[in-house]
Amino acid sequence: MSLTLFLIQCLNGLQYGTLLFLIAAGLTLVFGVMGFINLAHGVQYMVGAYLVFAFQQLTGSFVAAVILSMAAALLLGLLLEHFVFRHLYGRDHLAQVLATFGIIIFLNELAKILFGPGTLTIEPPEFLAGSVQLTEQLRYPVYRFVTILAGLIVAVLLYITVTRTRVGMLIRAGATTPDMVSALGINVQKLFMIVFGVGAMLAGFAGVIAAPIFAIEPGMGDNILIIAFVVIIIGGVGSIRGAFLGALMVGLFDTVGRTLLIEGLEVVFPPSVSNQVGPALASMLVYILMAAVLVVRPQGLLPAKGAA
Amino acid sequence: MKARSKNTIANLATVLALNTALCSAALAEDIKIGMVVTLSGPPAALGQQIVDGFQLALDQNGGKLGGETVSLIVEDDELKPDVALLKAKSLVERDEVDFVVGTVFSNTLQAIFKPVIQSDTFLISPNAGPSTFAGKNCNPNFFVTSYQNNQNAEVSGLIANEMGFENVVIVVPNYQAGRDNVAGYKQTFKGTVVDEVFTPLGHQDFSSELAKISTSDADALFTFMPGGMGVRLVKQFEASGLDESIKFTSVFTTDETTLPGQQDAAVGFLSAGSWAPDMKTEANLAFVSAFEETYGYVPGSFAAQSYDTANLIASALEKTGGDMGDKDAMRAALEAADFNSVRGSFSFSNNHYPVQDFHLLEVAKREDGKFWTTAKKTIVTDYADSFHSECKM
Amino acid sequence: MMRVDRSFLVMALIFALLLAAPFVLPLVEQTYLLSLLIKAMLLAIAAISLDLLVGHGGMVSLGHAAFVAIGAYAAAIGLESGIENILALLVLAVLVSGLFALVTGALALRTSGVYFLMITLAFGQMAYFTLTSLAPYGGDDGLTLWSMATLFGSDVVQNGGQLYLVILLTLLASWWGVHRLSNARFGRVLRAARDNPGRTEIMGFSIFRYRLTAYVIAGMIAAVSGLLTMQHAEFVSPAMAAWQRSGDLLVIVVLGGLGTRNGALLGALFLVLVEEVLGSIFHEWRLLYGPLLVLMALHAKGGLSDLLFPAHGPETTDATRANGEQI
Amino acid sequence: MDVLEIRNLNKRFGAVHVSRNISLSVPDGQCHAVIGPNGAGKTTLIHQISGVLQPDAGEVVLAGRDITASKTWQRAQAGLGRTFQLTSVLPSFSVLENVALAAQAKSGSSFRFFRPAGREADLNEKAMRTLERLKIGDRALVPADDLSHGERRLLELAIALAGAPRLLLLDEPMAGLGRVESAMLIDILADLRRSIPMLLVEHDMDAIFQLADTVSVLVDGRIVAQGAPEDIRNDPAARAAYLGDKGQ
Repeated sequence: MSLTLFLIQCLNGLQYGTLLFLIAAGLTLVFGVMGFINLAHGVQYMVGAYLVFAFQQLTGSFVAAVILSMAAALLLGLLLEHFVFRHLYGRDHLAQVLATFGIIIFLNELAKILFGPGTLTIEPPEFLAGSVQLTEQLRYPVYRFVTILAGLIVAVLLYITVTRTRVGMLIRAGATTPDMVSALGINVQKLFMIVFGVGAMLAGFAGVIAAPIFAIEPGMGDNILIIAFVVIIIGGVGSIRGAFLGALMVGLFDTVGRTLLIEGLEVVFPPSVSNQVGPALASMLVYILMAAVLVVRPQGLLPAKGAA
Repeated sequence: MKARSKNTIANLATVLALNTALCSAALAEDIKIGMVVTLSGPPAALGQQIVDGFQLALDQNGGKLGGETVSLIVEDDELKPDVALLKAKSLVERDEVDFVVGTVFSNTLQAIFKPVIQSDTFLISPNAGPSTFAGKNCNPNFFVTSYQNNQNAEVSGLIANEMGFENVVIVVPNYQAGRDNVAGYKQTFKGTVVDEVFTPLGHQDFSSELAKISTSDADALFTFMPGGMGVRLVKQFEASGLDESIKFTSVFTTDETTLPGQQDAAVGFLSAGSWAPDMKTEANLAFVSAFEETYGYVPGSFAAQSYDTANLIASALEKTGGDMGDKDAMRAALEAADFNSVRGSFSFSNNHYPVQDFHLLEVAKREDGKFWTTAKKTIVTDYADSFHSECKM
Repeated sequence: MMRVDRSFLVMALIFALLLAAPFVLPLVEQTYLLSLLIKAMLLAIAAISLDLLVGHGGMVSLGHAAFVAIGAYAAAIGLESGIENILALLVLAVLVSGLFALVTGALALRTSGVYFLMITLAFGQMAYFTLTSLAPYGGDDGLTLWSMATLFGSDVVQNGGQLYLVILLTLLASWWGVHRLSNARFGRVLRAARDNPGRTEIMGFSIFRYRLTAYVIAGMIAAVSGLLTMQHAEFVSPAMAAWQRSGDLLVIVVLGGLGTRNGALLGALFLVLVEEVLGSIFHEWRLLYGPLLVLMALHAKGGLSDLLFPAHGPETTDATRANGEQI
Repeated sequence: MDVLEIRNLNKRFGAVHVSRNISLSVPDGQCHAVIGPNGAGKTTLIHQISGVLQPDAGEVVLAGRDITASKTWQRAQAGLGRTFQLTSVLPSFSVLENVALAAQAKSGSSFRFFRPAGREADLNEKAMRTLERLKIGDRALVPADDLSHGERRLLELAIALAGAPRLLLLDEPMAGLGRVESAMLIDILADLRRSIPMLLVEHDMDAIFQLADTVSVLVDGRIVAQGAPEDIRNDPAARAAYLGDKGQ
């Protein structure tokens, strides 16, 4: 692999990684603070994408659509929290899995009925539509640079919030010693609502910025949910730093690793074998990564509960 | 025509009297046609075209095919083989249909093939055309009205030769149909395949593949990315600026099911196929205008093939007078393919896969702002698949 | 002396109905329902084995469908290579699946809780992608089997024969087997390890060994379900190993009631029948099905089993009751 | 002969040295008590003996057998019984089943898959005898979750005893008990200690002086004094470290 290609692949990995981070951050907070397994997190990503599509049709402005979508995603998150999740905090994980699985089925079907089963697309706004010449042949869309930037900004903001603010302190305390938080007389209900709302909004935001790149279809959140879980498991549940590290690792592994793996196999094996084995192995790559991390460090790389 | 809703437990429980009423409304002497297509998830768009194409043919004849009243039972296979199997069994065992029309995808066809065939029911595929049943496992009760999966790719190879491409990169999803397309393309293409890239099914981000293409010295890309994958690939291909230096050629990637998503990004892209909505045969003009009028969207090859399937069945019913008792006569009538195909010339090979013309197609924007593919040039005529010689029929 | 309790009666009733079905249904021309019941029974066998892990062992696996698929593929490949006796195929399927369970289980059991869930998902996905790349056996499209397994040349184990009864018997055997196992010494250690692993270890049990054994046994039972699925569908496909299938099994177990006698079977019947009934009412049935699951999660805490037999209150273990009866 | 011998045990958590060169022994038929202020490293010491934690250096020898590298369950099989500072039982099991399971651990293989364990008479009888010995036989069929705190302590002890241990490791057995319950438990332990040697970690001085043959004072991970209870009572180092911390 040439150096140029390698660098471009790193850029792609970074871009994929930051998107994954946006989804994984909300997931890991909800999971870490409330011990809540929210399978519906992926479907909230899908909702974000459909929202930005609908609002752009309505308003004709991408920026307005983004703002409205975020607000709507937040609202949906709070509604779900109020009507469903709130009643499941104390319950075991499997009840949560069942309920949020039901929500996935419902929202996927609803999206299909409202917007049709086909794939929808949305154009990035004019001022982000250009591209940057990277190599002789390849231009890199400005919009993708913007998504990287947006992901990094959110990462920094989240990190500051979690480490420097009062809410952040409570979140960290909640992730490590949940009993203590309630013992301190903090309004846990409100804290959970805030965390959940922010989580839903982050997932929605990820859907919003992914929409112009990846196209919109029912069920688009299902596979990304699994990958987001892989990310937070690799990083260690409840940890923002872990989610960031995990997201970048998965992003890079899936792009750079995939290319390297297939090229490596081509060197070692004849084409007939490498063409058979390569793609299957490449699809497994992130799962192999996760399994390997868990075998060596069963609590993930940077667990919230500290080293001891 | 009496479209009937599904019923199972409802029937037994007799709670849902409505269903039972509908059920008894289907008279015994009606010809029953069961349809198993994908109507859930993103590929539902393909299944819907098949349903609409068939329904159009029925509606145009007042609910009859070849003079016989037809009741059509549509089942959703959810793109899950086990669901497809159950639905197919329900059609042949409970509804005792005379024909099963299905499926969209090869894997669900594999699942329903044996139970349908073994119940001595005719199985007609309006889309999936796997090599599995084209060679030594061909079957007297199985017909394909679309194409054999490898054929479009083979024709794409011929197109590449004709256009003088020397170096081509192939990108396909990593599943059987993807590999079939690679095999088909390599069979006819005379230049060099500089790279074969297999992506996961349902791939989201093609930036990694596009980077690879940009650093290769390819003249053209050949790809097979049906559905949402095709929409994403085309949009991302255009955004990367590769469309200026590399020709985009494909099969089932820029068609009427994906163009509403791809829009301007796909205009000028090339593909290969046996049909395009702008083909100027009388039958086709009538079909396309009637279809657009009824359903409000441009039909794709899925709808056209399904429409042909309905007319094939009509021709056979007419010949046999609707007698389903004599399977051999019915089979012979189907084999004759004595109907007016929207594709022009159409006949069956010994393995019951079609023999037809293939064309170079190009995406264009119509004056009304909609997008469609146009047939630019006929590449091969009366083209049969390469497995039929292994079939002992 | 065993006191007959209500869950046993209900179980007997369900089995009696399942047994009567192939004789009654043809009379009312509803043979199609038999396919539906077969689907439910095959799911129930796999779910019973999953409940051994989740309900009794506290090991929540999201990769269980892989064992079903591996069992089916091992049998299918055996069949393609000329092994026709179903007993030989059974041994093959159970061994291959058991070996896979042994290797992946040994690694996965280093983790627990949600980490275990995810690592089993990872192994399931690896199995799935491996099956999709088996080009000689159909790859992603799956493999249609042209001749089916026999029992020493008899077609009693085929669709044309008495496959329905064979599946029913297998279901009964797995139900009975897991029921006995969960009350035996082994099951007691397993449940203790679920409730309080630290305590159990300090009593002198290597919980790793017990859990791994349970994991292997569950994988083997799932493989039997896979073998019979192949025999019924006359077709195998990698879709059998998709993580969504594992999710379905988990939903069945949770819906039915974790670690209860009849939960897995009730869950499987419920899932299949609800899908069919709702699906027969209207095409967008998932709009009802989704909220139904949410309601079940919110209000039916002990699952269907608890809805039907609320007399027991919070499900105590079978063995606890057995103790009560004895002394 | 020493049933338990600990030699030069060392353990660090990062910069904190929680066990420094700890050596002690429990001879047959004796009770060795470990006292010390909170945070002195008592529980860490117990964890290293029972196998929850691995020491960085040093040895743990049980009945002449080096078990330093053994896993928790292997130590239990070798004859180590233990109770926890925070009671740890199987809440969804009945009291009897809790104890029967402990007996099961020492009575043949548990890889038995068919016969209902709840109907194994010898296990149930052994368990019942243990419960009666601790005077909670009448609670045998109650779910462990429904026991009072004091009863749970006794259940824990019963679980440990049912494993027929060669040594009992008791981590603050008196914690949270009322006067009457404490006195009863002390009586029971006093009765037991001649037949089963024990290592007792405790704050309750009454218990220490009634039960212990030897006392070790642990401060900051180090044994600062060791000897008979009366000697320790008068040892200035022990008094300063221990009684000072109690804030009396």
